[in-house]
Amino acid sequence: MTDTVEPPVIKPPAGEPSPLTRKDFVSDQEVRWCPGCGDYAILAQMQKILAEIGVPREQTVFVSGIGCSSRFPYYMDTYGIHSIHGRAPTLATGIKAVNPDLTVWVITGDGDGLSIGGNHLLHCMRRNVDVKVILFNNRVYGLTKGQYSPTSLPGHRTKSTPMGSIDYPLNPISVAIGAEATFVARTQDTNTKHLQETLRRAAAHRGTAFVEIFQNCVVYNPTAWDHTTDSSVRDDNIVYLEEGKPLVFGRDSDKGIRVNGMIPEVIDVDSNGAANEGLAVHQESLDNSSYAYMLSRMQHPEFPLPFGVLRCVDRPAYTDMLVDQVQQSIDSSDADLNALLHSSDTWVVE
Amino acid sequence: MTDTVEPPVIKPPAGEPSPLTRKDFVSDQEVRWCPGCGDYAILAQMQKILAEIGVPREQTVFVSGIGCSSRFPYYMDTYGIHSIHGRAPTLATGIKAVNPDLTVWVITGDGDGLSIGGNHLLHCMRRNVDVKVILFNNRVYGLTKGQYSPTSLPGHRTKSTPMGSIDYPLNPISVAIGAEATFVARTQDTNTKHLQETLRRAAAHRGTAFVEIFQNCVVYNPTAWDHTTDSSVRDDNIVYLEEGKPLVFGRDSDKGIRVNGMIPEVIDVDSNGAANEGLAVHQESLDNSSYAYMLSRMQHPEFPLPFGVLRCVDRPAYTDMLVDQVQQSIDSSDADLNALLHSSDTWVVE
Amino acid sequence: MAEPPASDSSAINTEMARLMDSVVVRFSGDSGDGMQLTGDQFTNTSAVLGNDISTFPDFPAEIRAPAGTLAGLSGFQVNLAASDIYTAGDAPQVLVAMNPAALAANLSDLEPGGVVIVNEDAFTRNNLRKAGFESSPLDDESYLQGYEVHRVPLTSMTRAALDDLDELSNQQKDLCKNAFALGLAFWLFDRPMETTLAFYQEKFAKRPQVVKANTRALKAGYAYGETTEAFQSRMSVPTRTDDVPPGTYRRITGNEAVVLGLVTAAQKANKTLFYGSYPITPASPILEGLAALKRFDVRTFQAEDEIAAIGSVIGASFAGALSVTASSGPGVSLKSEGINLAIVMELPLVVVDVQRGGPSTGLPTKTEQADLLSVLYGRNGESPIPVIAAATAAECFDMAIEACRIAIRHMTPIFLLTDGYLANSSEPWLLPDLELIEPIEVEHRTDPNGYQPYLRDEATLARPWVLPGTPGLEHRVGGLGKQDVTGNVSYDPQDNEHMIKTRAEKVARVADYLPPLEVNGPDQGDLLIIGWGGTYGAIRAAVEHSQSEGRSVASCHLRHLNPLPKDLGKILSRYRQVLVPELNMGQLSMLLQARYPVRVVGLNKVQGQPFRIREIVSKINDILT
Amino acid sequence: MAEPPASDSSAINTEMARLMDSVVVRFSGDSGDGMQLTGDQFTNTSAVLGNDISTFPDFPAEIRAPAGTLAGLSGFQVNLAASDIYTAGDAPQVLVAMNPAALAANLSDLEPGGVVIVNEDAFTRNNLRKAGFESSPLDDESYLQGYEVHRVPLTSMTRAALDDLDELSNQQKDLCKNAFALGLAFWLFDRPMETTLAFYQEKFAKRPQVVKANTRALKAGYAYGETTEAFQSRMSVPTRTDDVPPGTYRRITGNEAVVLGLVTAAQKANKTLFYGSYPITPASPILEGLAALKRFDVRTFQAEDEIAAIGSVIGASFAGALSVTASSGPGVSLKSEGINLAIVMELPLVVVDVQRGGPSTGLPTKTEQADLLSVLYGRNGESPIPVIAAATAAECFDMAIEACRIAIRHMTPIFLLTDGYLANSSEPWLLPDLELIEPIEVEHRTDPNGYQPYLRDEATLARPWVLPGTPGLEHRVGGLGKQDVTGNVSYDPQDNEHMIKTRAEKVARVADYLPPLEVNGPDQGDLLIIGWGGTYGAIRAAVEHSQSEGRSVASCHLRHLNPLPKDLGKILSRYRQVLVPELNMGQLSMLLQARYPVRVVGLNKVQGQPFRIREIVSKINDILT
Ligand SMILES: Cc1ncc(C[n+]2csc(CCOP(=O)(O)OP(=O)(O)O)c2C)c(N)n1
Ligand SMILES: Cc1ncc(C[n+]2csc(CCOP(=O)(O)OP(=O)(O)O)c2C)c(N)n1
Ligand code: SF4
Ligand code: SF4
Ligand SMILES: [Mg+2]
Ligand SMILES: [Mg+2]
Repeated sequence: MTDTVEPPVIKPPAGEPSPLTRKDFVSDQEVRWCPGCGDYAILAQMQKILAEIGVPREQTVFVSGIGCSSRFPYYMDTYGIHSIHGRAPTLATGIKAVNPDLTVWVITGDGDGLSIGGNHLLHCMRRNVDVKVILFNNRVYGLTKGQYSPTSLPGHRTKSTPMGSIDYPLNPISVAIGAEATFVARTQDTNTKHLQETLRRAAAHRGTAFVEIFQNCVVYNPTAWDHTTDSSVRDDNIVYLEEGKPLVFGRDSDKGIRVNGMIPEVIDVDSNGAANEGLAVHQESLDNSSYAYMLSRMQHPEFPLPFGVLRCVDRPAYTDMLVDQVQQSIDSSDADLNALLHSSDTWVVE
Repeated sequence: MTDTVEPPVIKPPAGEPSPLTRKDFVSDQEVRWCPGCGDYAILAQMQKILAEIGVPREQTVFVSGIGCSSRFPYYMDTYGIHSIHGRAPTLATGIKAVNPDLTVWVITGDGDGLSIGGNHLLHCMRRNVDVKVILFNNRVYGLTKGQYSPTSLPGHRTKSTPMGSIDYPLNPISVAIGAEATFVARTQDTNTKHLQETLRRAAAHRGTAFVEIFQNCVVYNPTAWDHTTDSSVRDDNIVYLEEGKPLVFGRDSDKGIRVNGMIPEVIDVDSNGAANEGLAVHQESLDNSSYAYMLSRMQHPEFPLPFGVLRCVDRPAYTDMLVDQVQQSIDSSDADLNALLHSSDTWVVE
Repeated sequence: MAEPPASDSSAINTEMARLMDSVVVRFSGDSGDGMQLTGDQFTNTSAVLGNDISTFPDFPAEIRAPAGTLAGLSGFQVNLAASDIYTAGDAPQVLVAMNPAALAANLSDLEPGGVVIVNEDAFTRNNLRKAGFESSPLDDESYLQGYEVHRVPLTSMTRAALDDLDELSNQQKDLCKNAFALGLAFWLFDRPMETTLAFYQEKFAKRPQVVKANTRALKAGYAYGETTEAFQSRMSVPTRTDDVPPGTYRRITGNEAVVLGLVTAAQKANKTLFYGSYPITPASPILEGLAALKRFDVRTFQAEDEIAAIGSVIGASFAGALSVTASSGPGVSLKSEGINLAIVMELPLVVVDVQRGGPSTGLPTKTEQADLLSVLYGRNGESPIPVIAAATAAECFDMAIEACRIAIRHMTPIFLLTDGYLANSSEPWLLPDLELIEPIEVEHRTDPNGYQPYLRDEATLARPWVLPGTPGLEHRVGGLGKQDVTGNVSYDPQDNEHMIKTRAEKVARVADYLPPLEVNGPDQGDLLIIGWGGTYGAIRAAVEHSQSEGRSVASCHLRHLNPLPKDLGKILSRYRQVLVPELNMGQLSMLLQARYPVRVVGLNKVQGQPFRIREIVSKINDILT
Repeated sequence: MAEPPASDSSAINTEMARLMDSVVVRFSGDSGDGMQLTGDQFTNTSAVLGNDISTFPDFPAEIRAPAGTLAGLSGFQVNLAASDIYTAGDAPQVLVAMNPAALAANLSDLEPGGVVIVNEDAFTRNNLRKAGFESSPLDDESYLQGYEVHRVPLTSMTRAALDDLDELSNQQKDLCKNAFALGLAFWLFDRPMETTLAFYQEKFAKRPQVVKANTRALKAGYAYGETTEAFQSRMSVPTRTDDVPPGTYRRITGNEAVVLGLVTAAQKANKTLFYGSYPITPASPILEGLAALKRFDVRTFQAEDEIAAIGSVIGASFAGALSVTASSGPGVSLKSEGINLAIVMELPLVVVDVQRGGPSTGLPTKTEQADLLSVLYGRNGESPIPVIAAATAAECFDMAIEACRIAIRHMTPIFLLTDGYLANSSEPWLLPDLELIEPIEVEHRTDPNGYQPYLRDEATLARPWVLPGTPGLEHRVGGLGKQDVTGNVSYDPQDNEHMIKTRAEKVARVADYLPPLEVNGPDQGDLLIIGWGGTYGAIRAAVEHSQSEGRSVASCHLRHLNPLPKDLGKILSRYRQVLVPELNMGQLSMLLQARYPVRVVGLNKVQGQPFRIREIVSKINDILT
């Protein structure tokens, strides 16, 4: 990253320095992804930031579905469930409803989370269940050996699309915003610092934090993210979002995004990149999600891809409200089981 | 509708006058909704516009899931399937893939289509399967007697939410736009002409046409749409979308929508309502869906609700492309079954 | 019935009445006519008075099908008795028919000589047509022959009674005609009106006009009975004199009993109750019932579908709650993949299947017992799971507790089967002494020393239930093949076979904890009837009837379907023949034949309706002659 | 084996070899080592040469688990024979082990005295550690005692052979070591290299350097065998001399055969083939195979999940296509609600269940037969469905056609069961004469006169299959209870029972169309073995072995599991004992016991692996002595 645009450093939540190290989060299971798989990098950074944040291991639960990415929980020395295909958000909801003090992470793939599991993800986000959903997007089904996925590009030839895919892909970020998500971010497996900071931000959000990670499946879709990883082009293809800062990008920070009507356009900016008129200024916490949605529509190659936190707003988490209603009931009424049984016309036989 | 804003009349597709009448589409089954249910009005208008459009009855298939609304196909004298809860779009996809000449309508409810069936709807829309999806939104589960639904408002007390709902509702239009739908519209059961025109427009779209109909469940949620039906307030609560026309509304057409940044705002407009500076002008066919998304975020009571076609763009329908690929293969290669069986190393035993 | 009516023409089948020592009344009318409420009040009053009671409501699948049609009928049958009864009765002796459709649909069920009360006002041309009559059956002697028919102008008399209540519209007044009918019924059966009057006060507390209207209509109906000479006699079912266990009673439906049983189990286990479910008929009332009990730390989650429901319940169980889901046929199918995960994760949870008429969407509001094989075998791979079933509405309380107890003790998901009949019908329930219900022991290991996720209890083979949040016991579980003890993923052939056998053995050992089976009747003999689930009442009544006729018949009712009780084989071997009545095509029959060296005769019915006692009696007669 | 090796120390178990008239070779190495390709080439060459062959590949569940580990091993076993064989062999006589993990995992499977060829270069400290060795087993006499071990420096010799190919990196060169190993195997078994050389030419047509490298490595391996004196003898399996039906043969796996069978059925029915499915191991290759056959009007749809897949197939069937879906365990569970709808809609469609190790996610790449009860009963309500199962990889072709034929003739969904073993293993297939396959008759009613959606064919009880688009035949169908003939929604008790019985009878009548069962062995006797599905080969081989030892044993293999063939009961009654070997805990056993007056002995195995012949032989011996 030295000779390129430095991704913005997002501040970790304040707190004591953590006594934990990355190793504390490494389980005793042998990691079994293909050599070179992007999953390794994500695993390492997750272990690292969790240690830094310092949430105790025992307070942390990783829940996944099925897919290469979904093996993730086995490698984390926390509580974990490797569940069934697409259903991780539902288990996570149950866990949080029972114990809202736990920090729950959902690990999913583009197939697990958007194909079979799309509906659960949608409802998890709209309810704003307090879980962090990390979607490993490699635009392919890895575990089942290379069929196309809901994020595969049109024309993509795979085992199940020998003449090229005719499915129009989902944009995970647009879906999340359309589903009322309160926290939506994007980052990349090998963009180490940015990945770390994004995970930190997700960890700090109370509510569903949805993070799309561009992840490299070296076996079945190795070129999917060349435009955001190849050092000769990536700076022209990524715009890093920073709260309150204009949307400026390019190797020499010489391009920016202006919004015309509702339509974004790329413009040249002043070499110092600072106070250019008309440049969009990033605001992640707008109540109205239209701006975040517009950002999500910036797609390669017409636009740089927004990296970072597109949206972060406060809304009470479903699971917290659930527990609140229960607590309110407990506090305001007398839970007398015997009285409950008698709460209907009764008669006595002597 | 006489003393109020006339909803714009959308032109039906050109064609011969149809020899069919509404009665041709009435089946011999007794209609079994509650007296006063909004479903009756939708049924009547559907039968009417189909007769007018003149698609032959035998070329028409209605597919539904389960719910009060999903009884619809029984009452249409066309081909029909009353399938299982939430799955109608999947059956519709199979039908169209086999016979793209059929006109296929999916009838669904807010529970059927957005709760259990959310994922199928999502994938149907992103693929742009050539079906018309009519979602009867009554913000409640009718058939199962009154539990809340994914579109019920926060705080809504129902049998399953005695302390009020804590689920944040889905906005069906936002979901559709986030799921890459090519045609998205909204109308109301009792807004007869507008309903007709909207159904016509949907019928004319090649690809997934998604129509949300505000529908009155007189038994379990009778006040849900008072703000858009009560003649004393409805004109302040609806903005009718007309292609190329500014967004003006109000009983006296004295209010309009201006977009500031990405955020809409209500402004007063000149009494003749015509050429006010800064008023948003409706464009349904913008390639970028951000404008349509912004419209979908206009919610009661801050904003008038957009009625009409929010978005209508061309994109090849999945089912047409599927059949194209097959046809291309048939045309360009020799389908010799015997050669296929032999397409591997063979040896001969004599 | 204690006092048979005097005249011949009104001769309610006294033989049957004496036999069952009871009267069966059916109310039938439009869904909007308030028949369920009417039936409920009539039943409550009788129950409080000291009759044994049993009810059977029968709803249409539509919310409100068009008024006046057969499809729109809603029925409520109640059986009142001076001694133990087991069902809502085979055939009513009294029918209250609010319109022509109600008459058309129910007359043929009536006992010969039975009493019919019709709302004469509803016999309009329009209504007659909707019910399929060309002309009024009231004018057709042959149609009504053999019954004692009372034509009562219910609507107009109600209106007349409420004439001066100006604040109410005619439509609102007409709604009170069920109160009039109820008043008449109270008179006819010599029942006091107090319970119902109090009910009106409470239910319509905020609308005094409505209280007034209903009160007046009720009393007018009663007065009508008293003043008119139309009725040849009143009927009186004496209060119970048989050996009724002393204590406080209430009426309860199966769904209500499940709700109370689950809450009780959670309290007995000292646990949060998590209930994740998706609405479906006839299971939704469990969700609705529990949603109102948050004060007992009950957390209900209306999921987006049944798959999410079972997923949430697995998560909740992992997190340490007593976790339950319920559904009916189509929804239960959707849960199978999740249940299999729970089986392999070896987590405790309860799945209630309120069986309804199938297959597919089937008959959503009707009853059936055809999910037995599906819950036993409807999952990929070898995946044994305990299955228990409640025999009566009130027993749903005990069986809900039993399900929770087994789930936790054996660390396993479990099915509790009820059905549409049990769910909605009601019977008296002797309120239990809560002190006497044993606590449900729960142990959450906290000691990291030597901990392994699949270390097993010697007796039950249960693995430890560890709560996330416990330091040092972090572990991962999932659905892949695994090694015992460590729980590590393993594709080793021996590990796989060992785990499959171990899980099977774990479930088999549930049988170590079962009480001996009870046989109702002779210890050995000509015929043994094996039943399960909601057919208990009909079987029991039929068997007692046959026994009273001197037949060598016994019955034995299974609450535990998997594993089967250990003593079942021996019991089966002591009778010359075995009959298995089921509301399916022979599912338990198949299981018994596969497992025991016995050929069984099935009595099978799939009509969406419970057995009638006489159907079983007649089958017994067939077999034994 | 024709020529047993001369020396004692290399004594391949000649008794076994004679018995099976075959040699079993296993290749094992890292997933990245190209073992499947090596095995394929070895097999093809032998098949083309005229051996009978049978293969069994064994993959890891991970895509590419870390190199050198046990988890990362990929194996390929082939059985070559001079006469009919039925399985890939119980135990290899020759093992090619590309690294220490391969040796560790496979050595114990080897026949005593078997030949081991190891890649000596791979026995590095690092690899040894990954395989769990403290020191090299090659230096441990006791570890390898009883085997003929050849330490071949495969990697370095391959590098040496490719030394001057400058355009290739060392890494690329190392990938050719499987070609070297294959060359050595060709020499050892006296096989020609032509087939493989031609394969390299074709496969790497665009990369001549790679062709060159592989060609050289292959030849170098062959030359190594010829020049070194390390091998005591070559082995030669003569070409088949037994009665092989004449014709053209190819190798085929079960999944390939399903693909070809479905396409053939569609052509024979003159129909579009619609295939809607969601990827899952081991069923995905069916989707991939069909996706490449669009030229036959095959329309494949990769759905968003299995529920969407079955939904799409129901829609496609309604619209008139021959409609098929396939999945494995977890995915099949998800289809149950949809299948029930198809049962009630009475539409033809085929569901292929490629069974894998369960329950839950289980052992995705391994085989099992434990879905039988689940496909029979895993739906709410009474919902009978025909179930058939293929016995061998090649037979999957015929059974796919049979499934389509039954579905269409009887207007019903149907299950075709295969399994992970059949799906991936291969055997020779005598290519059928397409002319001799009977057309599948399809009738689509177009006459509106007297049309009713549930009018039934007298013989089969099938309802008419009407295509939307047909004027005058518009109709509505769904999952609610219905009336026969009209298909109108009905909650009538009698209608409901009638429909349930009618659908059951319709499925039962499939048995009217089944050929008589074949019994392999004496017409009556001491023991009958009943098998079903992919265990055919092992059972057949075991029975023939036992027969050759003079035992009174016969076998009978069921292709039709529901309905069961009518003659099965009679056949069962003619033997003193019945043995049912299954890769489950006794599912068919249970069905037979429930249905016939017979007690059966089960031989059950749930290890993710097929039966070995000797396991069955030894069970036969147990029973008969
Ligand atoms: C019910 C069910 N259907 C299908 C499968 C097979 N399956 C496992 S993972 C997977 C897709 C994986 O894709 P993705 O989520 O993108 O994860 P990746 O492997 O790419 O990380 C599929 C189809 C399954 N395990 N369960
Ligand atoms: C698998 C399954 N789960 C649940 C049900 C029960 N069910 C039927 S309709 C319905 C919801 C209906 O709500 P909606 O779609 O909004 O339709 P409405 O009745 O309001 O028109 C539910 C939960 C079912 N039939 N099948
Ligand atoms: S197949 Fe792709 S996603 Fe899966 S482990 Fe290998 S590289 Fe990673
Ligand atoms: S319950 Fe509501 S939605 Fe259903 S038919 Fe009645 S009014 Fe209509
Ligand atoms: Mg992926
Ligand atoms: Mg609704």
